[in-house]
Amino acid sequence: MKVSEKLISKADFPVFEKYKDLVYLDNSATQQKPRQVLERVEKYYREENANPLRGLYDLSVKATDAYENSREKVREFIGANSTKEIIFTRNASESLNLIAYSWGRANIGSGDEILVAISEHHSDLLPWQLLAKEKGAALKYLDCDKYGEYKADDLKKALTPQTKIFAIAQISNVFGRVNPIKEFAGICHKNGTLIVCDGAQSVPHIPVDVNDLDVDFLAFSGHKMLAPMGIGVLYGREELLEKMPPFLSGGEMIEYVTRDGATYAELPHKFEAGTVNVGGAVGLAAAIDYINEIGFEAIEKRENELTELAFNEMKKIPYVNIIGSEKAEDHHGILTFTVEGVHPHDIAAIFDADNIAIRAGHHCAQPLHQHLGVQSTTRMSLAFYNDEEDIKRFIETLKTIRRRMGYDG
Amino acid sequence: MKVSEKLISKADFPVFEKYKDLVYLDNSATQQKPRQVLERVEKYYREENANPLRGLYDLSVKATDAYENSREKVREFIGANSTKEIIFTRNASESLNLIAYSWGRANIGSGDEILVAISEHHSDLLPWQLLAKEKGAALKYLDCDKYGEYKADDLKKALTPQTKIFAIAQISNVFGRVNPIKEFAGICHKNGTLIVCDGAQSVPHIPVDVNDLDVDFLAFSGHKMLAPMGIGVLYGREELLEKMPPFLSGGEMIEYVTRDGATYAELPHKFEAGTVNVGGAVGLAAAIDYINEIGFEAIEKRENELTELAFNEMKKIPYVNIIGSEKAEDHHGILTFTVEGVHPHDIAAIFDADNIAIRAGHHCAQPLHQHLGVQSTTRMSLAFYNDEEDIKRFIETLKTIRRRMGYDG
Amino acid sequence: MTDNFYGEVLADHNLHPLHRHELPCATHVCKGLNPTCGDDIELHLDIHDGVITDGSFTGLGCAISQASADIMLELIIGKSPDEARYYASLFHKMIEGKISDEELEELEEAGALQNVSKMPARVKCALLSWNTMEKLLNGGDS
Amino acid sequence: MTDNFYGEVLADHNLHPLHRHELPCATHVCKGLNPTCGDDIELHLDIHDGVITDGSFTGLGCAISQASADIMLELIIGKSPDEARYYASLFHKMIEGKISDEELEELEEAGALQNVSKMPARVKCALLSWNTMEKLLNGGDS
Ligand SMILES: Cc1ncc(COP(=O)(O)O)c(C=O)c1O
Ligand SMILES: Cc1ncc(COP(=O)(O)O)c(C=O)c1O
Repeated sequence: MKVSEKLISKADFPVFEKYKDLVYLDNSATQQKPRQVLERVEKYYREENANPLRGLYDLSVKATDAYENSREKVREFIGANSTKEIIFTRNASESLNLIAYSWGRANIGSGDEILVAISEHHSDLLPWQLLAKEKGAALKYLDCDKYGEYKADDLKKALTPQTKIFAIAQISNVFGRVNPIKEFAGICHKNGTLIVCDGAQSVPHIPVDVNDLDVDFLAFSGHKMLAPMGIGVLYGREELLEKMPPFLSGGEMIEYVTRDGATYAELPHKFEAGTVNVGGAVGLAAAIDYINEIGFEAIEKRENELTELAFNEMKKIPYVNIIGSEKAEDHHGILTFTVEGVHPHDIAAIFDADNIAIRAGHHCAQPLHQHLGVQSTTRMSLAFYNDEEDIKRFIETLKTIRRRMGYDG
Repeated sequence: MKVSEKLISKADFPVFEKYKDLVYLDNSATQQKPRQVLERVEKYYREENANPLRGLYDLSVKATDAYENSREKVREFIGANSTKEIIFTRNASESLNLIAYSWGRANIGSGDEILVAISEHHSDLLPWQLLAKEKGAALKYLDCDKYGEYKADDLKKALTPQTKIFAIAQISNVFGRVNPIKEFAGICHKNGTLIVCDGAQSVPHIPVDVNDLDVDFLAFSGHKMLAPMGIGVLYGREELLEKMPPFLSGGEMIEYVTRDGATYAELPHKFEAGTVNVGGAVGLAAAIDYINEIGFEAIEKRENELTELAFNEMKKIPYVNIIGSEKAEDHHGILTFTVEGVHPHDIAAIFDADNIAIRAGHHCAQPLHQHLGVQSTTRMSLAFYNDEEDIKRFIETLKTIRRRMGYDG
Repeated sequence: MTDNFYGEVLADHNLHPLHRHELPCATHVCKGLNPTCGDDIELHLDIHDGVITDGSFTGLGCAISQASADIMLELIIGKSPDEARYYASLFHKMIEGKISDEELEELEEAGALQNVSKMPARVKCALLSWNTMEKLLNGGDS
Repeated sequence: MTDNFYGEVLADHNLHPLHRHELPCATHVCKGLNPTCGDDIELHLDIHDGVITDGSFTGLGCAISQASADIMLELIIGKSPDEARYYASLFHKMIEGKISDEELEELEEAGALQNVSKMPARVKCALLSWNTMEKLLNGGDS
């Protein structure tokens, strides 16, 4: 096994230099950026910036290389067969919308069924809800138990001959649990059903190989994995993408346009309308380099250790209730919880007063909250650049919450 | 009249420090970035980065402020009435697609007509072509003359009671000519027709006021006006946006989601699905600050002087043919041309050999090229940070083209 | 008790609200929703002959929204709809940081929410009940 | 004349192409398009008894694509389709910068396009006619 070339270092992240006292535990919402990523993006704008793909001069060739090399880096990172399968989008949400608009409007009709896991983020739910409404298809949900677990048997029962597609996150942003995507993909494919994997929370944290998982589509966001905002990825199997109609149209995605019609460019360009975001793609590639240098082995080890530490300490506090699995190892850095008698907003406000950033609300998963019978929750989510001190500070504040809200003891 | 606070300075642009010999004349494709913009974006990631809009902690409030202040800056820049009318997108292409998908699919039916100016960029043409095909509507073109001029009378004749919308750029990226948008908007509105203005080439170069122009929609891209890639703007009149269904769906654009349906957030959030690009928005705001500090008066003066200089010198070369108007002042920094007997690719290659970046091809305006009867052209496009020396170098090389292709003399 | 995060007044109204209960025969009911957090409130008012004779709230919310609702009801019960609207306008002024000292005094205990003007993320929580009341008085819901 | 941007050979084939004309009765015709620039080519080949007996091209393109087409025809007229395919494979190798000196010699004048391997933006121009020929030989178009 490859030994990491680079040690984990908080000092790489300028935000913690600026705010020495900050404990950032909202990593599932967005991650902080290491200077290596910021510097690479800046270098792009200083030395390689031009409109790529069509330019016949040196700077534009540099921009094209920067862009296409980033695509190749993403391809390798998720084990896709070809760069034709890697579409750059704005974020995971746009990736998922692209599938629903392009594949969905061409393949879903009245009487068809779309199956969505109940824990899906709104971004992997609303596009399907809108599609189902528009086409007169049925939107069905696969429910999980209170530990956040989905059972293969339930999936088999939920699939019907009409089920065209199943959408599920590899890691839910509320539970932190890894869903058995590979097994589910097998079940879906046996039924002739496609599987969309929302990798927004998994790709940044565990090694993901689209061929091994055997998913048809995978969506994720750069900003949740050290990269700048405004860049995301859609992976799709080549045969599928090939047959899909274009989604956004405009410059750069055509072969030939006349007054009456157009022929579209080859993959992946067919799905990238308008001037592409080279700066974002380059930033994502630099983020992947950074992750690779540390290595997922070290990243997972650190994230699991910190999760376990936090989980065990939280378990000791009687009025704290952790949502989802009762085992630390099922949480992958995401610990969503409630505190008896205290509203999540107040919890977040008290944490903020102690300079600890966590999130409160429904985490863009309202149907899941309804399913679990809670109105809103508080979530701490960590990244490899967090440390034990962060967790200690988190636990210390957590212990004071009820007292500071006016409860005795 | 306000005196500019800042002088024009090429030294603000790091790319010219890196490549001292570079003459960059592909500004219509994308502009170079001043260090002020790069520094502002970097500062955001160092000091304000978080997922905005829903965070209950200090850093997220900073990110929200950074984002919404940028929106306010854009509002002021184009004279919109309310920040509700400013939707952040990825680029002008996405803005135009948003209109065609959301407004178009709700308002265009079979038998309706969509009118598009023949000089439109593919990004303001293909979305309408696809919409027309899908809905069984008719796509009609408004033709210009060989000087790139559109006549009010032609527009009046082209409009029918079925014409629902008219799409035209304020400045064509081939001609550089300013179209009389205000007059055309009046004619359209009298006919009950909406007008979409593609501002990709105008907003960076001339003052644009949406209320004065009286347009219904305006689209433009940040990267063509000093800002980073990956951020664009759609302006829409509030009453129109209010009635339009959502386009992309997902996190951040909802009020409430259940298993069966959703209510959508207020404007402008209704149209911004998923994690927004704060870094991009902040960069666009910094670009607007930079432009405002120099002032459009100084920018226009410089760009017009350089255009005139280039135009007059080009006119002296017998085998050079300028596309569009025969008056320099109609070109606004865009000079598209052909050289007799030399293919535009070869022209661009020779310019590149002399370290001058210009563009060759159809400039994403193939139907216009068909209309003009040319297969492809060469374009030089300037920005205020260009200087006389750049123009001289351009002209010098232009004079050598035919000789270097093997022609005598 | 000096340790109270939001101060005595708010903690008290949150933990021991006077007006948090059903009001089955209320003449007016209106729902409010804070989409940022999913908090909701149901406001019940009994209005007879131009006077708000009784009122209550139900629903879930954070300490700020709950205390704000309770304090609001304390202030407007016994007043006319126009007076209630006037208090709402003062409350808005306070949250925007534009209130005078005299006006602040008129708001009585609601003044305890003044600090919210420094917590932009919580402004919506504090305003939820007030906005719902205005909606109700302007004929919203039933 | 030493000033020629692309060198003597290419300038010559571009300005004075031998095979740029119609070939009305060609047995095979195939169109190629370079979408990056909108250049197109129409390749005409006369193939009889396993030999390319004549050929020509029409269409618009830059010096590189025009010269490449002209040189290609020069090379393959009189050869069999298989030999033509072999030259195409050599040409690809050259553009990818993987050709040996002996192989380069086989390409004769086409070797003048070797520098294109250093101009990524122009690779498609150089390949247009070769790709179109392969498409034709594999049964593309008519
Ligand atoms: C007139 C015009 N409209 C639209 C566009 C599309 O802009 P973007 O590629 O940034 O989406 C461009 C630039 O390429 C343009 O010149
Ligand atoms: C599981 C999951 N899916 C999708 C998304 C949407 O990502 P984005 O907002 O970057 O589009 C998120 C994050 O917000 C998420 O956690």
